[in-house]
Amino acid sequence: MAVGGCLFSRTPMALVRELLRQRRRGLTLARNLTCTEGEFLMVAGAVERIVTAWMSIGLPWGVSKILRHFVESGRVALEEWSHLALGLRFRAAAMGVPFLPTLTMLGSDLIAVGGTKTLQDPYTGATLAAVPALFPDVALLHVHRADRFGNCQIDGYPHMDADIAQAATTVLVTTEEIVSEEETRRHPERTVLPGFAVDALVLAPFGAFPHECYGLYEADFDHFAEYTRAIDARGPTAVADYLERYVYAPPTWGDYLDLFGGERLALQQRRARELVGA
Amino acid sequence: MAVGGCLFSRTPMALVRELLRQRRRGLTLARNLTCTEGEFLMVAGAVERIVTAWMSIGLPWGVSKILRHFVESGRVALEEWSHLALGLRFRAAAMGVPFLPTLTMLGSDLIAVGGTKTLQDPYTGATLAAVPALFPDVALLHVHRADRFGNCQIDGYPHMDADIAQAATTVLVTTEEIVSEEETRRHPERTVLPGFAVDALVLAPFGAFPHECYGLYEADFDHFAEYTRAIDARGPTAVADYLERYVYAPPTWGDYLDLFGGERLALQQRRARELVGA
Amino acid sequence: MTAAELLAVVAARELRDDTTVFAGVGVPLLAAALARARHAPRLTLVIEGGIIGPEIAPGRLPISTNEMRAGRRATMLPGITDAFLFAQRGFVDVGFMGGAQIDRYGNINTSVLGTDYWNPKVRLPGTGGANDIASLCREVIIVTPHERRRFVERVDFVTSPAWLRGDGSRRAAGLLFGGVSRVVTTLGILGFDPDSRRMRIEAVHPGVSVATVRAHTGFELVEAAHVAVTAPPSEEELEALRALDPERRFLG
Amino acid sequence: MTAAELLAVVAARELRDDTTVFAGVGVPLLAAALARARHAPRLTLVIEGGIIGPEIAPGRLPISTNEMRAGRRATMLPGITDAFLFAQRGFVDVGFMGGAQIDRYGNINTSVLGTDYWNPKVRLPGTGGANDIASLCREVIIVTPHERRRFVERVDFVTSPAWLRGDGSRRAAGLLFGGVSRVVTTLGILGFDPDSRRMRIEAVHPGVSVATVRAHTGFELVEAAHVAVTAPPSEEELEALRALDPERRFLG
Repeated sequence: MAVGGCLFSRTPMALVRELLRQRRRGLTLARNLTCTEGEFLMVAGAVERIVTAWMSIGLPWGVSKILRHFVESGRVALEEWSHLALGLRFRAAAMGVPFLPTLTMLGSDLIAVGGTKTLQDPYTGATLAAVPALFPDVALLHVHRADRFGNCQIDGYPHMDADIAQAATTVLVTTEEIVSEEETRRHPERTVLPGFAVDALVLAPFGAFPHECYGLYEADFDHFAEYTRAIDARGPTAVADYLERYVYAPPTWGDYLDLFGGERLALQQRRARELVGA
Repeated sequence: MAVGGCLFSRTPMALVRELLRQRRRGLTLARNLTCTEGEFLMVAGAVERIVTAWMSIGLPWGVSKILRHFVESGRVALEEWSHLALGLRFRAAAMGVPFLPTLTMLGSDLIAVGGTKTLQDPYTGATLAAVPALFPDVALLHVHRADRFGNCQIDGYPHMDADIAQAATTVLVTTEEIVSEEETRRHPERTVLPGFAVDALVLAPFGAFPHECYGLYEADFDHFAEYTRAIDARGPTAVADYLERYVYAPPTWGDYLDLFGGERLALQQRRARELVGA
Repeated sequence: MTAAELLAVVAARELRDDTTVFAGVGVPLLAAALARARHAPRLTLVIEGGIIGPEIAPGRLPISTNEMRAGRRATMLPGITDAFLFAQRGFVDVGFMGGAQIDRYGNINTSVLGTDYWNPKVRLPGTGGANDIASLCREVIIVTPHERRRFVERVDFVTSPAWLRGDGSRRAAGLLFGGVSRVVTTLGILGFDPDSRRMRIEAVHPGVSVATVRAHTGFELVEAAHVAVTAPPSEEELEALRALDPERRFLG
Repeated sequence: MTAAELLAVVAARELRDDTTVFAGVGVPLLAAALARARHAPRLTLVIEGGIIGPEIAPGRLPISTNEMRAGRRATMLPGITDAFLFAQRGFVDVGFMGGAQIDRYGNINTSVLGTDYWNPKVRLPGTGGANDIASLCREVIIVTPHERRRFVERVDFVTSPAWLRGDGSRRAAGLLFGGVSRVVTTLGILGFDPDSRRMRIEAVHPGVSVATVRAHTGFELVEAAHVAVTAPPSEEELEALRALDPERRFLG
């Protein structure tokens, strides 16, 4: 399972929440920079393996205690790739080829972690890393707008979502807004996922919250601070309590958002507008 | 030398004109779909080799008589690659790798024309074509707008210009408009060439004419018809006369545009606006 | 009714709704636009100029795959290389294209006539995206006038591979899927024998005999157990088609 | 003046105008923003979130490479993979980053403490883009607090390769260019002996002795023929720096 966005940006939180509510087990999570959603999946017992380049909420909160707890005890395997290498694994799959050549990871110990093979350029003989294509069974993505045919548009930085969508077998998308096909055709240059690559689409305003969505709402850093303070005090139990409160208890996404409250959401919207100068 | 745009779309005509005026010789032209500019370069004696997927002005005008004349007589070598393969050659170079794997061209006679090697996927053993990176010495490109740092924006279909710019050693760009850095920062998602990939920038309104520039002016099909009628009547001499009239005689780009006249330019602008619904 | 009209109408019927078609300009694109206008409104066009989902305007048929007419009202503009990579990834159901020379295994030549590539008797325009469409789409349908000089025993040069030598050589060359399934011509519809991959007469247009098809083909055709007769273009089909090309740029 | 302030000011001076720098968040990004505000106004920042040319707003320092604060007023947003590919193509002059553990050849570990990757004593956050920056930029400058536990004889795990074993092994591994040129620390500036590629003391900050640097380093340092003393941060430098981080999120 691949999760779109990156770290606390455009994380498909509504989809991750639903996945947790369905009490899935035995999953492998592939995400380049893994944030709170990775901790949720670990504590809920949903993931056995995380394929990533980095995992933490962000520098100010230091090394993830949840990561340390689960990986150092051997309960979750952390398969580490460089950021680019993992990006190229999605891109190889998106392009429909079994590998892509790259210079990155050469000479480092990372190359052995995922079993990356090297090869010789058939023209010059130069050594290259051949990163293997990663075809996720399912991709979870969150976008700014989409039409009823599944054509999706993203504002701001695109992260790797287009590659992930093309790479995955089944693609589930939540969107901040559903627009008419006319609107898609008015700005075709903004479309990053074509409808034929999308399997299911759900309207989910604030669908990444408390993570950010470019131009729409900033990540709720205060919420992260509160969350990490609880972990500092009580360890994984704090995350289990958090899941009870935010994931299992509220029956709908609307009920979930109510836990944050309209004022908080409006504040994060205002901050986002300020930052993008809109 | 790689020429951006594709066929009669966003061809850097002002730059091609200047190249012809400088009476360059012995060039290799790399362009995916080659149009009138390829005929100009052949008749002027500027190119020895054309690396392309297709050459003609367009279906209604049939096979290029100029192409046939120069290639069948052995005066110009036409190295043919599939459209995607040539695109991947630019992309490989843009990515900084010596080749990219692909399925395209496998099994066809095209694979031998350019000496493409095959290789085995190191994971599955599957056979792939390894298309070699193409690093042009010079790229000529035409864009919609750019700022003084060389950040370039293109509207509509991007063709392969971004890959070509990243692939080439020296990048020369003409632009319809020079905008402020503020304007670039207002729509960073439209930037396709970063300033650090661009070596020189020149303002050239209608810089692709009589070829098209998306949203700004449509290609002048009547002009093409007149041009091909002359070739039908007089062969390569007609192109030589054309070059005299449109390339060597008018000293400036403005003088060149005057040969078409403001009314014609305005008409093509109107047609473009109609087509993109602006 | 011109030959091109017949060809476009019959070819359009081959396309199914809710699929994706990589269409070349000319009659293939015209036929795809007709299918969209009639029975396949959710057919997604992919055009090699890096254009996805355009709506071709009546009277504004593109003459190239890289122009505003081809990009009109597109839903996405990913660029040329990425448009082809969608096909390589398996997202494109049908490749829909013409061809200068075609052989009994469906291989197409649009590069050179004559046996020496570097000293050709006739230099043709080249593959463009034809090789890629033929290599990468899940299925390929060729749309072409039926002329003896086009249907040759062996093409001078394999620009676009279909079944190669018919002996599993397509798969052996590394092409994982695809291949030409149909050849829609001005005389009928041809398929390929599933074992030998040799071209097979499957249907003839009204008033055309199997013998006529054979007479216009430069190699021996297999014949299906039952050769169907295509339904003639209806008034509605022709009307919709003519509305797309009122200047008769491609309809002759 | 805090240690982080000293580090940021000295690091900022290493950046030249009209160049491109791939900066990690924290002190490296702060130092790059300072350089831009002072002597290098045309310095182009590249941030691994797929962000090119942003202007970091005072008081709005990003804490991640993938957020609006990092993308503010960018000139281009090519996506993560493509941002790194600019480096692989050779467009990025300087990689500017921190590191948990560093060895005498400049190799960095941000993955695991302990000798068994799959059973680590301490699991660190991981490479993020550090390996890519170290592998692909034309030059790499490390910015780090100078602590004995960080400067180790041999890193437990080479997350980000510098000179590997100092014997040409970087080039032999296939890395065509780059390597760590400087390590800017809270005590001084270290380079690498051009032959042995061993870390070398090149400058100390005012009031710091070579002996102190050695005492805070877990391996033997080479010493440059002439060890310079860095100029102390000026009032102007500190003022500009403090204006960037008024909440002292990274300045301590």
